[in-house]
Amino acid sequence: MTFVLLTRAALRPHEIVDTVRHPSAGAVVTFEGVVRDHHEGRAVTRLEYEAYDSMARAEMARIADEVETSMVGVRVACGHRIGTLEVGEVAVVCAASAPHREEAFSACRRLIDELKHRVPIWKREHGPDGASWVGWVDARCGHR
Amino acid sequence: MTFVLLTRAALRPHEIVDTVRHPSAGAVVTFEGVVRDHHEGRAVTRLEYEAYDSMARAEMARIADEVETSMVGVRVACGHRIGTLEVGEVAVVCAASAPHREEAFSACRRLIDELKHRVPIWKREHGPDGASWVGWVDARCGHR
Amino acid sequence: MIAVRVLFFAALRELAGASEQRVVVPAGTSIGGLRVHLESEVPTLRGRLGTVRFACNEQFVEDAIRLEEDDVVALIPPVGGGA
Amino acid sequence: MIAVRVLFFAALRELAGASEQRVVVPAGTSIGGLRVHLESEVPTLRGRLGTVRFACNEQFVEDAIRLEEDDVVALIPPVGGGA
Repeated sequence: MTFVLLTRAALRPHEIVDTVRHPSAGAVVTFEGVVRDHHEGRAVTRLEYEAYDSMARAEMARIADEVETSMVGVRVACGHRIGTLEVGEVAVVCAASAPHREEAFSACRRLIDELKHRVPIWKREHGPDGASWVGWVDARCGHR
Repeated sequence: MTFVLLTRAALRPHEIVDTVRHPSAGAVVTFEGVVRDHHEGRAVTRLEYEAYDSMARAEMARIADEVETSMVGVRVACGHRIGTLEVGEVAVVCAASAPHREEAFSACRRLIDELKHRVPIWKREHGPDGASWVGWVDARCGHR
Repeated sequence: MIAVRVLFFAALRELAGASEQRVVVPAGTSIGGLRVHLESEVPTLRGRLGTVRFACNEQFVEDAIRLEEDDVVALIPPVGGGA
Repeated sequence: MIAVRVLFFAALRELAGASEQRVVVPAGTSIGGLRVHLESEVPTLRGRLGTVRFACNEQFVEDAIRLEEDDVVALIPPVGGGA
């Protein structure tokens, strides 16, 4: 059973990473997605995350199971924070362990790529010009 | 100036990772190399690391500078422990931050690949059958 | 006729002015049929569901899947997890 | 003649029975020349330097580089950093 976390509290990366450690794991790779001060050329002051909680947890667990099932000896875990996050705060943590680094890097990369594509979490970006949902083309703006 | 550490004390991964964080870094990737309980089919009970200290530090710094110079917006740091390590203990930590995950993964991967190839650190593997220097073909054993 | 719960999130929640709505459609209606129904019956969603994926009972589903009574259907606008 | 410090690590340190040795070679001797010298003059190193890289003053160097007085030359057997 993989460790999956969706929370409004600050993520503690090491708690997520520790769940993938075991005596045969020689490589542990961690990805942290952190709120940064810009996005596509615009300044960002904070991000507001909203989730379809129950499905987000289910989808994170399905992704984790898929990665573990397809890669022998790999263990993964992930956590995502929701609510309002300031620049520098950690929004997502993905961790993968494996006997060797090749698989650990590859598993961690798959985890975050799938998570960003499939997990029902949305973010509203706040900047000097107001707020907008990332990825959503507002009809008032036309296609950008 | 990149953060580089060679120490006999237990590595604290978060201290190394924290040195690469900054407001424009949306992605932080960390690699930890951990002593595992086996190597090429043999049981391992502990590893003993020896370094050419001054050159190891210099080479780690050169590698870090090369990665940062060749990848815009990337910051890296690394630490290596020497001395005797038990199974489960962290031997090396490489961290990389970048605006986006692609570069952070790639920088972290380059860092550990170059480190394993170039930094003058050696390990002696201890197992049920005795001890041997990893990578060194002992004349008494012939080529294996 | 069958009734399903439809959930709206993020930009769609704001457009629809609600986070959920009970929708009654003919038995045998597919997810694709519901998509057409919502675009025609909910004025604020008109022309807005092109990039929206549908989930049924917490799993992404294809347009061909048929709805059943009390299904929970979520409209999933482009997701933005991570940083 | 010039004198250089030669450092031995790991398996080579054990083979040589010392962690360092002062070696005197003709002026103009290259790293490659030192390699030949060590293999012929230090019986325990005979035939053992094939996989060994040389560093001079804490940087890896090619065999063609010429030594200077007081250079610190390290024999670097296959490295094994990481786990």
